[in-house]
Amino acid sequence: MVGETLRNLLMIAWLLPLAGFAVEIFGGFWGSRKSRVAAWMSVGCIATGFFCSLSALLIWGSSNNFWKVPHETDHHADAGHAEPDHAVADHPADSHDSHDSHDSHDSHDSHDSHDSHDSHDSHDSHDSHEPPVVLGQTVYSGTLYYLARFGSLDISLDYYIDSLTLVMFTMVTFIATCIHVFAMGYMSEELTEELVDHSAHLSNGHHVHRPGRYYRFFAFLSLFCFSMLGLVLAGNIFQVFIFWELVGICSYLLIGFYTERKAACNAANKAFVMNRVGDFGFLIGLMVLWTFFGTFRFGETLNDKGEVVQAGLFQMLPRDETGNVLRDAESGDVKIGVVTAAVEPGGTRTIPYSLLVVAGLGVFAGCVGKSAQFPLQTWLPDAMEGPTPVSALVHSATMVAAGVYLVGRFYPMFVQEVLLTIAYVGCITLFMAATIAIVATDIKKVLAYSTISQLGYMMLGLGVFGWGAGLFHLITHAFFKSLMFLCSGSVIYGCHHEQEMPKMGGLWRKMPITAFTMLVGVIAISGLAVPGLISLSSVFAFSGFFSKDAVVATSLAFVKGNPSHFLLFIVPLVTAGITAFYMFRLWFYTFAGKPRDQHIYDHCHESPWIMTGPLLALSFFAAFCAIGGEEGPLYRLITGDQPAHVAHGIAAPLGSGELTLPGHEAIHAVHGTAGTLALIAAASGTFIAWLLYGTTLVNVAEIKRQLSGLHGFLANKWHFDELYDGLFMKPSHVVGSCCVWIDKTIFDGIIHASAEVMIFISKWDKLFDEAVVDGFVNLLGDSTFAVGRSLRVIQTGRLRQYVMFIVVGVVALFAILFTTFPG
Amino acid sequence: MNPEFLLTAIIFAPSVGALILALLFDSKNAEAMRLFAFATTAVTFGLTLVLWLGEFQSDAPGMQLEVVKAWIPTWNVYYRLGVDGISMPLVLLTSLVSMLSMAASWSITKHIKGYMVLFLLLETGMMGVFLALDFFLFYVFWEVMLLPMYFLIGVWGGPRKEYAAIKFFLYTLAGSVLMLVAMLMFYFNSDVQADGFNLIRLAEAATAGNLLTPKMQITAFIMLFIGFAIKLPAFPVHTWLPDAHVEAPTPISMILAGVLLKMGGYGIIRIAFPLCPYGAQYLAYSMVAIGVISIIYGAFAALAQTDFKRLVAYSSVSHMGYVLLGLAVWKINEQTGETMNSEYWQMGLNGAMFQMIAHGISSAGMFFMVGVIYDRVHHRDLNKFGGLMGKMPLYGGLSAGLFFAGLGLPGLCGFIGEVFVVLSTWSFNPTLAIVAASGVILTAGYILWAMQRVYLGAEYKGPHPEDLTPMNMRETVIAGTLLTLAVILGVFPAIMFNVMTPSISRMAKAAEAGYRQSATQLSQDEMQAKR
Amino acid sequence: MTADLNSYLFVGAVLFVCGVVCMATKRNGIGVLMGVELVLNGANVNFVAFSRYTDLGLDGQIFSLFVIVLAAAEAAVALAIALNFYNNHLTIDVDRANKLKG
Amino acid sequence: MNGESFLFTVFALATCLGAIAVVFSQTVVRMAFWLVISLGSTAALFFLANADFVGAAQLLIYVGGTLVLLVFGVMLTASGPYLKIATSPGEIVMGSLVGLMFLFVVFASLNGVDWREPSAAAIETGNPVVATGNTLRPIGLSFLGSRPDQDLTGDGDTLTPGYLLPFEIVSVHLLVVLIGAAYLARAKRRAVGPG
Repeated sequence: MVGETLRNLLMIAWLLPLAGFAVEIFGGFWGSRKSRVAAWMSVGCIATGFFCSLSALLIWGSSNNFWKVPHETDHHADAGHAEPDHAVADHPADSHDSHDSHDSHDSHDSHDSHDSHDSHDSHDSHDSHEPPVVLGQTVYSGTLYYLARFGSLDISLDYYIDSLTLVMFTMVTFIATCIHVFAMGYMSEELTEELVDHSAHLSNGHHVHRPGRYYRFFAFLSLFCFSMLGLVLAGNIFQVFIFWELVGICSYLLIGFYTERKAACNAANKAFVMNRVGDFGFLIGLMVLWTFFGTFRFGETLNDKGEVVQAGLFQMLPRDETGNVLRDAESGDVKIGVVTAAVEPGGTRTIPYSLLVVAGLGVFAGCVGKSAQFPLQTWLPDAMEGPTPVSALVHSATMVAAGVYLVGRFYPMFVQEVLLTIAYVGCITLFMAATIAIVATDIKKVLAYSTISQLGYMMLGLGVFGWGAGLFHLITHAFFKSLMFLCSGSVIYGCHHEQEMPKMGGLWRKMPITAFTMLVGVIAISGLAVPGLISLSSVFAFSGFFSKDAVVATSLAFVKGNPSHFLLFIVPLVTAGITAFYMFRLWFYTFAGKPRDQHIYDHCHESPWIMTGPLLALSFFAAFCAIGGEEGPLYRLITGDQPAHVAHGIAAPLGSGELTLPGHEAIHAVHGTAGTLALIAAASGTFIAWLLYGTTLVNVAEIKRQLSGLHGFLANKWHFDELYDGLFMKPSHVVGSCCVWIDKTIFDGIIHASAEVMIFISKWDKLFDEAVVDGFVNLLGDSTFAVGRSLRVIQTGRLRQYVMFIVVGVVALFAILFTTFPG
Repeated sequence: MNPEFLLTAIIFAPSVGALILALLFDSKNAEAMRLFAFATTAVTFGLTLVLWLGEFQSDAPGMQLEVVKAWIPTWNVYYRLGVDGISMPLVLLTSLVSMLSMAASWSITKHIKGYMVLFLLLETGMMGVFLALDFFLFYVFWEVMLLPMYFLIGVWGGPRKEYAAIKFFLYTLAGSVLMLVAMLMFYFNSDVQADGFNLIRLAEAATAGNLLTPKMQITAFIMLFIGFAIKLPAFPVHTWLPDAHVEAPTPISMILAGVLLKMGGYGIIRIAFPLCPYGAQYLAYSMVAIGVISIIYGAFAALAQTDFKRLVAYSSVSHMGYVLLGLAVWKINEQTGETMNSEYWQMGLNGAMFQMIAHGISSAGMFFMVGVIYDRVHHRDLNKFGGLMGKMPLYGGLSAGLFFAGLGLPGLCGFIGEVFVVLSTWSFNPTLAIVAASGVILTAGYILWAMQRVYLGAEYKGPHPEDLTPMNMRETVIAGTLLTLAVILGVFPAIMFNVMTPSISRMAKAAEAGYRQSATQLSQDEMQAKR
Repeated sequence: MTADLNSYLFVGAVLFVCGVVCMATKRNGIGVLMGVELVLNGANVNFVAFSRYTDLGLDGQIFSLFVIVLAAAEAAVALAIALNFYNNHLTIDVDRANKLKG
Repeated sequence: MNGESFLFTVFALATCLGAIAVVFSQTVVRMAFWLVISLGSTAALFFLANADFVGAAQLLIYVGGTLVLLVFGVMLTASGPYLKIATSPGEIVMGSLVGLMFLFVVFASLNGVDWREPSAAAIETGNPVVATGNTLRPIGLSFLGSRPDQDLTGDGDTLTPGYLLPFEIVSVHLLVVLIGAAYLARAKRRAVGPG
């Protein structure tokens, strides 16, 4: 029942934007260019979706007694620090927290909701004995319809609803609503029959004149929302892949929205192709999974009677009580926990451990592409060519976060090696992107690199076994980063499409709301906090502090367990400082100080309410959504259905040299230290930024000149573009030319050569015909002619001679007759 | 309608139309001829719809609506027709693509009567190939289809039409000669001469292991395979395709890509696999390798093109590689002779079949889109386009949809076939699977790059910018139909899979049994030879 | 010399051979014609002789009648030709008629 | 030697010698003369062989018609009264030799054949030539399509066709020949060209 209700609500939220897209794209094409109908429709769809998602979340919570007062302390309580600040958390506007409780328990209240016993772990058997005590796995899954069935194999569209799905749905729809509203203002210049695009030039130097495309923008946004929500709702990894590609193509369409601008087109192509590179890995992962598991579903497959006919992927990977994947002692293969007896009696399948790693890495490769992680990070800064609301929605809050979401969703299938890879990839990314952000001058580019960096934090968090931490940061980041993008959009709008920070300055006087909300975002991302009097957990801080703190704490706990990987803690800590530095640099550069370009400053103005409204709404959430930190409602909502082996961590088998992954207890043990360190780093970063850009004490240009080598290296984005260009683009074109050459020269050459041979042979044939066959005939004719010629002498034309000949002939004939037949 | 008559009617309705067109129409009245020819194709399409919705039973695996009439009894040649889940989708595709490309033939202005007559004859040939169950009849239709195509390219083609037409003709003829030899091999090796051309009986005999010896099966399969691979076209016998496509007029390119290429795949799955299961298994690895090479090679070659139509033609090579790949992922346990992961092979087969349908729709659409722009500006140089999205937004949008279908975007038809095939490949051979999967990157690369050069950008850089008029109603309807179908098949592929799966799994089971029989036979022979 | 079949045939043979020799030696066109007449007469003698001395009966005579008639016709036409020839060549010498020389 | 043999010998010699004389005569007129002798003697031989109608026809047509024609021809073409177009002696010798060889060959053939004598029955009943020598009526009847000589010997049921049709054909043929001869022989005026 609850499952059906949730499914229906989420499906409404999911499908409405699709319907909206269809109506908007066709209606808009044949409708007026000056009509705002498309925008209102789009906003209506997504806002309805938001309310559906929100009510789904509330229903889920109440059906799982999530909002009730805890009757028993859960295992978080023995972390040894104080209770969260309930007073602050109890904010009416917060979407998640009308009640605050600690409890959720397994629900069996409908035939399609079921407790997916996460494999055969012992701590889960404990779970099934005493449901209310431990956080449960409250998952509602089922099938929408089948794409195809081949014997026992089937591929379908499913849904998989757990707390993560619901939180993501709510977050995406809410942010999308805000951005849609913002975009109504931001894109209003498209409401014209003839628009002059100052960034696109014709070959004669004139600007491009074109009709406005207001409707198209909103149609694409709706399509994107549909794809993104489908990705979140997906109940199998194949379906994720489907929507993965769809969000990719929406991103392509939105980045390339200004089709007239070459940079935009290049960026769109680059984004899609680089995503495809990731998807190539994703596809390999899918192949491995499909070949060895025979199903893509996350959850179990039920038949009409509610019996389990096939286990889902998450149930198939057996883990022992320590959370390690069970392996065959001899071969090292992993025995796949099958499938109920009804389908495959006694069926045992195994998968080599290495292929399990390949599958994990493959899926992660997809995430790398989508979330712009190293080494596929270069497309995201270029993607800033799209309109700013797109950057806010697609390239900061939702789509790029989908990679992180998928890592979180697919967590049960990842083994240690994969997690370590994820951690290191995240670590490299977050540092690299942050360094580039220091030198970027385009306001959106700074935010883009900051996004990459923050996504790296999330990946790192997930990689070091901070499942909750990574996803927590995902949600908080979505709020404050979309806020900052919208603020930058507001600045760009106000400054008439000027994006270079060196030309701004002192804008806070002209656009106070934007400046203020931007400051909220900057503080949030920098992780600044006012330390509490009693302990660290009672600090007053914006959302970013809590989530980043969680990530850093997890990595510290991880490093404690595995000292050889110390970089995984040092680098994010340092980068926390860098983050604070470049974000405040951005704010100081843009809003503080004196105007550097008087012309821009003079024409600058505050944006209309339709744009500042969303800014205010988002800034509120950016500030307060994570209230309470890891005891707060948001974190607990996210981790409501966390994978079972996460809570306790994984202890490496003795002497195996494998990783030890920290459980919640280990993390809580280092929470205070990590938080303090992170705060110090952030504060120092802020201070340096203020020193350099907020005051005139230090000459920035001088520093830049002294470090010109480093600056150039960073400004050129570590030369990745050049590297890929030389490493992949050019060779592939060369290979392509080679293929054409082979076709033209070798294959066609063979064909042509054989044709030549044929012609040659036929020439000889002709010669033979002429010499031998014709020769014979001619000879016959010639000899006849010659004989006739010689006989010509006899033809004297004299009558009397003829008579003589006749007579002589007769005589001769008779003579012959008589001599031959005498008698 | 009498079901027996229905199949015959589907095959010969276009011929009758051609006859009427040839005899009764004034060759000056172009519009009337176009309308009549279009009506003929539409009626044929209607008949196939009747066949599908009215008479065809999706869940029955075997042949349906069989028609048997003596044709040349002395040689045991019969007029034998029938339809099953393998041919049904292709028959639908044929009539649909024929109808749409006939609608696209309004741009033909030269010798309209001859064109229409040849076109309709071509449709008869194609339908006959898909519906014939007698090998001889199949062969006859195969050849019947060849000649109109030759003339359609050779007369109504572009500047190098003679070269392209003769190349097409020779390639295909070479293939059909090999097919003829194989056909005679089967005929003279069949137990009952009366069934010497009966594909059903021959397949049953092959399943029972008493048609050809394993070695002969390999020979016969190679000959059949070359014949069909040329049509498919697979690397390295694909070079006729770009030339033929580039020179052919737009509707003929649509037919060529939409239907003719499918005959190669259809021949493999209908004739080569059931009749020589041992040979098919024996060469499975080679076929998969050829398929993979075709995918990658076609994609790379497409990347380097500057001619829009040639690019699309090479994309066909790449896409049809998936068909070959999917058909051939048949893995055998060498010890027991049992098929490993039979269901994955069936998935591959289904994927390949679906890819054929999908490619029929998407590539026909792509060629049509190229044709639309070619009709306006009369060039195809990719470097001289640009900005069409702004100048012709509807055209740009529909094109984008169809090209995305070719790119394999989920939700559009191309995705399902490609991904199903690739997914089924790992169980056959991981390395080849990875190489095949890398095709997705290249495909995205060349299609997006082409789109960027043609549709995006600030301005149109080529000649005749004043001719860039919006699409007319007819063109919009054609493109819209194709795009709609692409979406429907992409979202609900089960429509096609429901039709195909029973027949395909039956075919796969029969082939597996046939392989077992032949393998047993072979091992027994070896035992005897040792003694 | 008795009047039996062989005697008649001898006479016919002599006539025939004389006719042939006449045709072969005479340069005068009329002379050639005369040779022809002799040849025909030789044949006639044979016909009549066979009619008389064998079972042939009347048929031989009737044939000889036809021969006579045709000979007359031939003579008429040949004479006409001879006259034409004379008109054209102003001589009757058949050796001048060598246009057919190969 | 009975009378018939005597007469035969005389006329045969006349015939042969006449023919030889034709060969060796040098002038056309003389040739014509000897030809008359020869042909006339032939006619006599015909009478001797009981072919009285043929003999008559020979006299009438040949001697009376054809030879007159030939003489006309001689007169029309002769530029002088005794025109000689001499044949070279070599040719005459050559012709004589060949003619003798030919004669020998023919004689040899004649002697080599055993000619069948008429059967007794034919002599008794049927053959009018042998029986009576009166051939006028039978020839006339046979030209009219009836063969009394043959039909009388048979059973009367099957009638042997006569020579009506050939007779008609020959008649027409003669007519055509006469017209043709007249056409050919008519005096032609040479067309005088305009210049």
